[in-house]
Amino acid sequence: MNELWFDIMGAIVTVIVAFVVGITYMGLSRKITARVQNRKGPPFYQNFIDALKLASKTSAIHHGFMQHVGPAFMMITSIMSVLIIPVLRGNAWFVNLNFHGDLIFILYIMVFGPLGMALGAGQTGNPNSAIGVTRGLSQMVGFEIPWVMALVALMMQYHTTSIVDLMNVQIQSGMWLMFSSPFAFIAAVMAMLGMFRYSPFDIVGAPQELASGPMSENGGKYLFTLMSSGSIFAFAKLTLYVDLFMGGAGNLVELVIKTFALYLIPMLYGVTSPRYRTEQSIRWFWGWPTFFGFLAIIYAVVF
Amino acid sequence: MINDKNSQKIVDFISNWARKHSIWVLGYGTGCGAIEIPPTMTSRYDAERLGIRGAATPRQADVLLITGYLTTKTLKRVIRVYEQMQDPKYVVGFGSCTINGGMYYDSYNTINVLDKYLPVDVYINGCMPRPEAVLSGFGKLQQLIGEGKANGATKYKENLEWYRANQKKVIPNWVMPEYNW
Amino acid sequence: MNYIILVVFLGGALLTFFAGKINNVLQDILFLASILVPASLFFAYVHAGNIFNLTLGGIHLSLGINAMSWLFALIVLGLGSMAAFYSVSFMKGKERRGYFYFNFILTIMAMTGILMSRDLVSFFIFWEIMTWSSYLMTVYNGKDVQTVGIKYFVFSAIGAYAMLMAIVVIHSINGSFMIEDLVRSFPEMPVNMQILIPVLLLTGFGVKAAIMPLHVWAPGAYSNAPMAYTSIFSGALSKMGIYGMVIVMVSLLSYVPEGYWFREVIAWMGGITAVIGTLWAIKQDDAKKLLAYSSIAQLGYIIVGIGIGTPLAMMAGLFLAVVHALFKGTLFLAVGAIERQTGTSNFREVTGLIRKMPWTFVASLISIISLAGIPPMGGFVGKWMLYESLLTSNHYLLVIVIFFSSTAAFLYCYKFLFGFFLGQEEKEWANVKEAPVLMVVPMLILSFFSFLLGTYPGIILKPIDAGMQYLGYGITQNHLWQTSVIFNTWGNQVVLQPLLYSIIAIFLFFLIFLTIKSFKQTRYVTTKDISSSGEVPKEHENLTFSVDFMQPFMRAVEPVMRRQIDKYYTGLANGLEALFDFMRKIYTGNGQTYAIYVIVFVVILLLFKDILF
Amino acid sequence: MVGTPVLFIVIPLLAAFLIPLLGMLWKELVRIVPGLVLAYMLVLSVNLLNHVLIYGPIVEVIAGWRPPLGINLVFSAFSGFLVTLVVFMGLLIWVYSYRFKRNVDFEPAKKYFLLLMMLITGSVGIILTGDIFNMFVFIEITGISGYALTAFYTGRDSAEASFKYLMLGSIASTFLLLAIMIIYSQVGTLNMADIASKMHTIKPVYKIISFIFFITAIGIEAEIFPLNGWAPDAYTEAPGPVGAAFAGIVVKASVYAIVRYVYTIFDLSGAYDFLILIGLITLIMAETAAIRQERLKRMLAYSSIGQMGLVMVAFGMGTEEGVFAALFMILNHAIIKSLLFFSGSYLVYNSKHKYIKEVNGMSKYLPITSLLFALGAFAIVGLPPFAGFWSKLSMLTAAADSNMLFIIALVLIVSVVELVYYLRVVNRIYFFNKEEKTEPKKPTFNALIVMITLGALILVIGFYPDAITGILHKASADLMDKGQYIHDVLSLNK
Repeated sequence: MNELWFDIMGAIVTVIVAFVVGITYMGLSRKITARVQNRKGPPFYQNFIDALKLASKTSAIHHGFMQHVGPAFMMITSIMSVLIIPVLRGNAWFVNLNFHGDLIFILYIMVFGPLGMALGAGQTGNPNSAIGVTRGLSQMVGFEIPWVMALVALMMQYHTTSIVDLMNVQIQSGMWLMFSSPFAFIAAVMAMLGMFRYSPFDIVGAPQELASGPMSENGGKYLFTLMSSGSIFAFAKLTLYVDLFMGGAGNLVELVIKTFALYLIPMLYGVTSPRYRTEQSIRWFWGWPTFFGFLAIIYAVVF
Repeated sequence: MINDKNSQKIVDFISNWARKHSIWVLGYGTGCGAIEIPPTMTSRYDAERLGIRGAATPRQADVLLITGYLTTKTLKRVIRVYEQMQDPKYVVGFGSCTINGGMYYDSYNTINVLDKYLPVDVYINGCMPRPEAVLSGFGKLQQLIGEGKANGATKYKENLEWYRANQKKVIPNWVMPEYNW
Repeated sequence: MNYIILVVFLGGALLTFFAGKINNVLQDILFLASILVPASLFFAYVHAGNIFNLTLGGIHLSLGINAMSWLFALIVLGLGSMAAFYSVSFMKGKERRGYFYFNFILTIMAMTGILMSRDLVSFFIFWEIMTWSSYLMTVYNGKDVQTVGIKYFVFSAIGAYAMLMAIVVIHSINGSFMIEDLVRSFPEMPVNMQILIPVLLLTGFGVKAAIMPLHVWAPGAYSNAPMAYTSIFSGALSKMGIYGMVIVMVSLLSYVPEGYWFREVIAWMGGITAVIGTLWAIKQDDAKKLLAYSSIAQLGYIIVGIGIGTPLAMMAGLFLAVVHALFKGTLFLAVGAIERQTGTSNFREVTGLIRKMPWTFVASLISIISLAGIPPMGGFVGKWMLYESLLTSNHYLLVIVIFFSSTAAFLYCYKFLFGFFLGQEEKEWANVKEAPVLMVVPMLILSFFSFLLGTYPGIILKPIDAGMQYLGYGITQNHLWQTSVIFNTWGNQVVLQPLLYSIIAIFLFFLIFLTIKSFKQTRYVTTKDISSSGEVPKEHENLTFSVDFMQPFMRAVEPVMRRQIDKYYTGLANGLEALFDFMRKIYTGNGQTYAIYVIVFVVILLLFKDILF
Repeated sequence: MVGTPVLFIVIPLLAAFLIPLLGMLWKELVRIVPGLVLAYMLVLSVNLLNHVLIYGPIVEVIAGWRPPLGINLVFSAFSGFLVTLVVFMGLLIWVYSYRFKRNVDFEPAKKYFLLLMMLITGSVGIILTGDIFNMFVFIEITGISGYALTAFYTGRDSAEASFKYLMLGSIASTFLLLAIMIIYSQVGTLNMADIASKMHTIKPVYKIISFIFFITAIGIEAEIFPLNGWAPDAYTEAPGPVGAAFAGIVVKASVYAIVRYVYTIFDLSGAYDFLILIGLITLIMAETAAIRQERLKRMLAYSSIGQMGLVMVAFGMGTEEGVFAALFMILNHAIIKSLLFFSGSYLVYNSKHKYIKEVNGMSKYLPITSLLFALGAFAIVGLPPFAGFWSKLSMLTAAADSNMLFIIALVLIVSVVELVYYLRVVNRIYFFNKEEKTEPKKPTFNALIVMITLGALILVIGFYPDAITGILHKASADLMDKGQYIHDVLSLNK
């Protein structure tokens, strides 16, 4: 029984860390964007305040059960991925479900929440939500291709689908996978641009076009849950990249540095780009990123 | 524990602090005043540093910013938007037109006094108000929120019949969902 | 016992048909009895040992069951019984009930017969009975019979005749129709026969399994048949093609060197089928067509698994076959329920049924999640095993193809749920009621099983393992599965039970959080009360986004969609008809011409007499 | 022994001549007598067949002239089976057409039954005779009654069709006579067995030329492409039962003649391959022509021709299996195609042009007829568990055993074409709405009985093929055994 409590406590700690780090990154991204635009920008903890404000909203409306549970679905994805993805190497508090699922499981659990959330968005009856969802799903088909190609290349090369094993490979060989499988890393990073939905791939939310798309009918506690889930999810994805390509992290500081370095890529790319149309975005992902994905697979086969 | 008065106070304090520093504005750009919003938000005045940012839909917004005159036609939409916003919510009247009709005071189809139809928390004077004035208005609003005095929404709920009567006076064909709290 | 089951089916079919002349309730009862009685007899008394032999027309026929066919019989009879319950309610007050019931029972009988057949002739007989009974169901509505119906039958006939050719060729080599003899003698056959026979057989099975160039019949046939039937059409009947393919791929081809190329080609065809099916499914506006194309795609995955043929891949293919029967069966039943309650199955017309038909929604939701392969549903386990088997057997590109297809599948999954259940609630559908209990319960039972298999795949992996042992995979594949854990051959694992518990725990936690947080101020508003620029949508205004739903994606893949294999077939058919029309003109109707033909005939014979005789 | 084969010729011929006379006594006798005669013949043939299957063939000598000088009739397992089939079909046709033209006056009925009896006499004669000139006579009898029956409705179109038939029939007679002349000039005998035993003495050139003439002549009757120009017209214009008679009786007899020539009389090795070639061409041409027909009976006619082509292919394999399959197909074709003609002619009974589109929606008015037509359509394309499947299976098995993979493929591809046009009609019957104003005609009681009998036969053979495979095996063994035939016939000399 003690073990179970320990597991639960560990999970809670992991989630809290993920939430804090993730939401800070989002605030930092606002700050950095502002600096790029020659503004002072909000404080880096601005997103905390926003989340707190949303949580302290006293009223909320929903259009039906699916919208009500949509954020809960979203949370499943975020928390499950952060629990399965190894956050820190060899730290008992952060083991959680690391050995219960593998990369394929991660790929699919990552879709669970967005799909549930999309159902919630669909139930609102707001056309903007549905349009946003279709854009999001279409774009997902776009960026998953290079992303999976990169993963397949890694899995083929090291004969494992377990993230822990891939991490250990890097420790043993002393070389990060981003150097030993460079093409996979390039493809994966390009796919990451879509995954984080910054410009030019922010076609889902697209506040000026779609009134924030799927979230347009969510306010108050629903938006709060979605926002927290988004930050946890962002952290989970970054950690996954760090685990796969940068040899994981031994302590939190290392993790934060590595993840933030990765996080800068989509953010800075986004700050300087206008928005794509959906099909342009899809085709972009099926262009160079997929080419690099092919290279990665060929590389994996040859070496 | 929640019902405990002291803890309630603490919760209120924190909430109000958060509300104060995170103001999501739904700009209802009905009139010429909307032209002053972009300079307010962009690098010259940068309202975001105060936690003020635009919201995409009324569901997510905290503040309804009415920029300029309201015709009887747009009033209906504004009411609709206001009622769709989630509590707590505030209205900022922007420019002279919302105070007394401004230069359109004698037009047959504009609203002279916005407060008769929606509970305005803060007025920003001017025709147009410059971004400095806008920021100062928001500063006032933040102050009110922090003190817990920006209670326009409560007022609206309490005096709903009066507001409704006024609204229905100017809006001839009233087909709108009921506002039930 | 083997033949008694078939006789009971057949007798039941005839009785049911004629009982309609007496009393409708009696007919319903007889219908249910003639599905359920043989089904329960089957599971109670039929074991791998008992064999029934018969000599008919000088041909030795033999009926019996083995571990592999037992697995498929589970699909057929299980799904068949559920669909039968559903049908009773579904057919209430419809025309041609006797016709429907008769063909329904006959199809189930034929499928059971196929699974029992130990020789090729009875296999073929039951195969053809299955074909024409399903054809009769395809034209049940009387819609597009000359196009869709004929197309289905022509493709089925091409497949069946290819199979028949293989059968007679096998007989000419072996002197026996027994499948065992074929399996035994296949490795010793000459090489051209080792290629010809599998090609012909796979053509036959490929038609039913809707493999890529032979799939064009499926959308029309699936969508034209009554939905209560389509659920077994797509769920069970197409699995007969899979069953045949399993036998060919494993029992025949794994023992000869050419098998490698067959496996690769079949796997790739499966992959392409999956992609094409998915892309076309996304484009459809009619739920039936969407599910039909989706079936093609899903069968593509199964074919990939069978084509690869490693233990894990085979297990994945068979598991997917079972799960596909569960979820696609449910989805077709759900569409049937919706069509019955609203009168249409078009996404553009029906919206916002979630509050009207909640249980149908729940069943559809679970099945769609399973279809999309998202944990914790059964579909995930199948997909996981498929990916792992592709990875561990070095199919680098195929795994990408499959992944593309399965990611794009989310698009139509969402479209299905959104189109029917979500979106604005319309006044037009305000009076729609939930489907009758007899229709809802089978759907819920089936979707419960897709859920159960997501966490305890061992339930069905056990018979699959037994079937694979029978097919010659040797020892049990215990290193690949446990009741609730699945492994790949590299030793990586997914432990499903704690994952499910975590998912449930997180879900419940946030559900409670969302519910109790500011509970009193949370309220439900109608879908008319949306933030659309301050506008209040009128009653008749439907703001639901349903036209050109996936247009951006369609634009992105437009170059692929421009080529339709169906068009080539239509062109071929038209060309042939024109040719035939030309040839028909040889009979001019003029006596003199005919006389000249006679003279020419004689002259030609006289000229070429040395060559001819 | 209950009777002798000669009765098969004598009785119907006598009945045919007596019909007008009996009609003077009592008009109803015209209708009754043929039935009685046919029933008797059926009993007789079944008995004889039973006897033959056990004790070996019966060779009947006519007028005391022993072979090879005189005419003899051979009732072996092979010919006996065909005779039984022909008589059975004749009986069914009689039952079907018992009330034929009842409402009109008695003259047409008299003619009809007279000609029908002649037709049956001729066909039975072709099958039984052991003499090639005698066969020529019977072919002429069959032909002449056939021409007359084609022109039965005395309309413009029937006259034209009949004329075509007559013209080609005359050419056939000419060639047949020429062939007989050649043979006679070479071996100096007309007896088949005798010719067969002396065939090796003939110079190949004469042999081949006479064979070509034979094939041409009988091919016209047996509807071989391109000699079958008359057939579609005749089938279309003749009354419904006559179409069935052509398909079920005349063609069978003619195919018998060809087979007898190829298997027994001539010893040309190329003849078998020639049968396959000509059969395939006929099959393909007929089936492809059938798919584009607009009239129901014409479509059935082409289909019938195609089936005969298939039978020819099976015979051409020259193996016992092939013969077995061919006989099985002959049997199935007789049953099924008659059913199709019978039910089909009711489906378009009152329409003027008998267009296929006029069967639209008939299932609501004529449920049983439609069902039987559908059954027939399913059976003839060879769908199990109906009769046609077993014959198709045995044919393909035989072909595979002879290593004719290309032929199997071709036959199966053509089967798909066949499937298409039959299904199109069935779909029209069941799933289209009736457009034309024509009043559907309810089938008479007799017609229903016949159709249901045929339908039941289809099912019986389909579910229990062993009912007839025994006979078929013996019949095919009989045909293959050429030496035995010669011996049986010629041994009467000693």
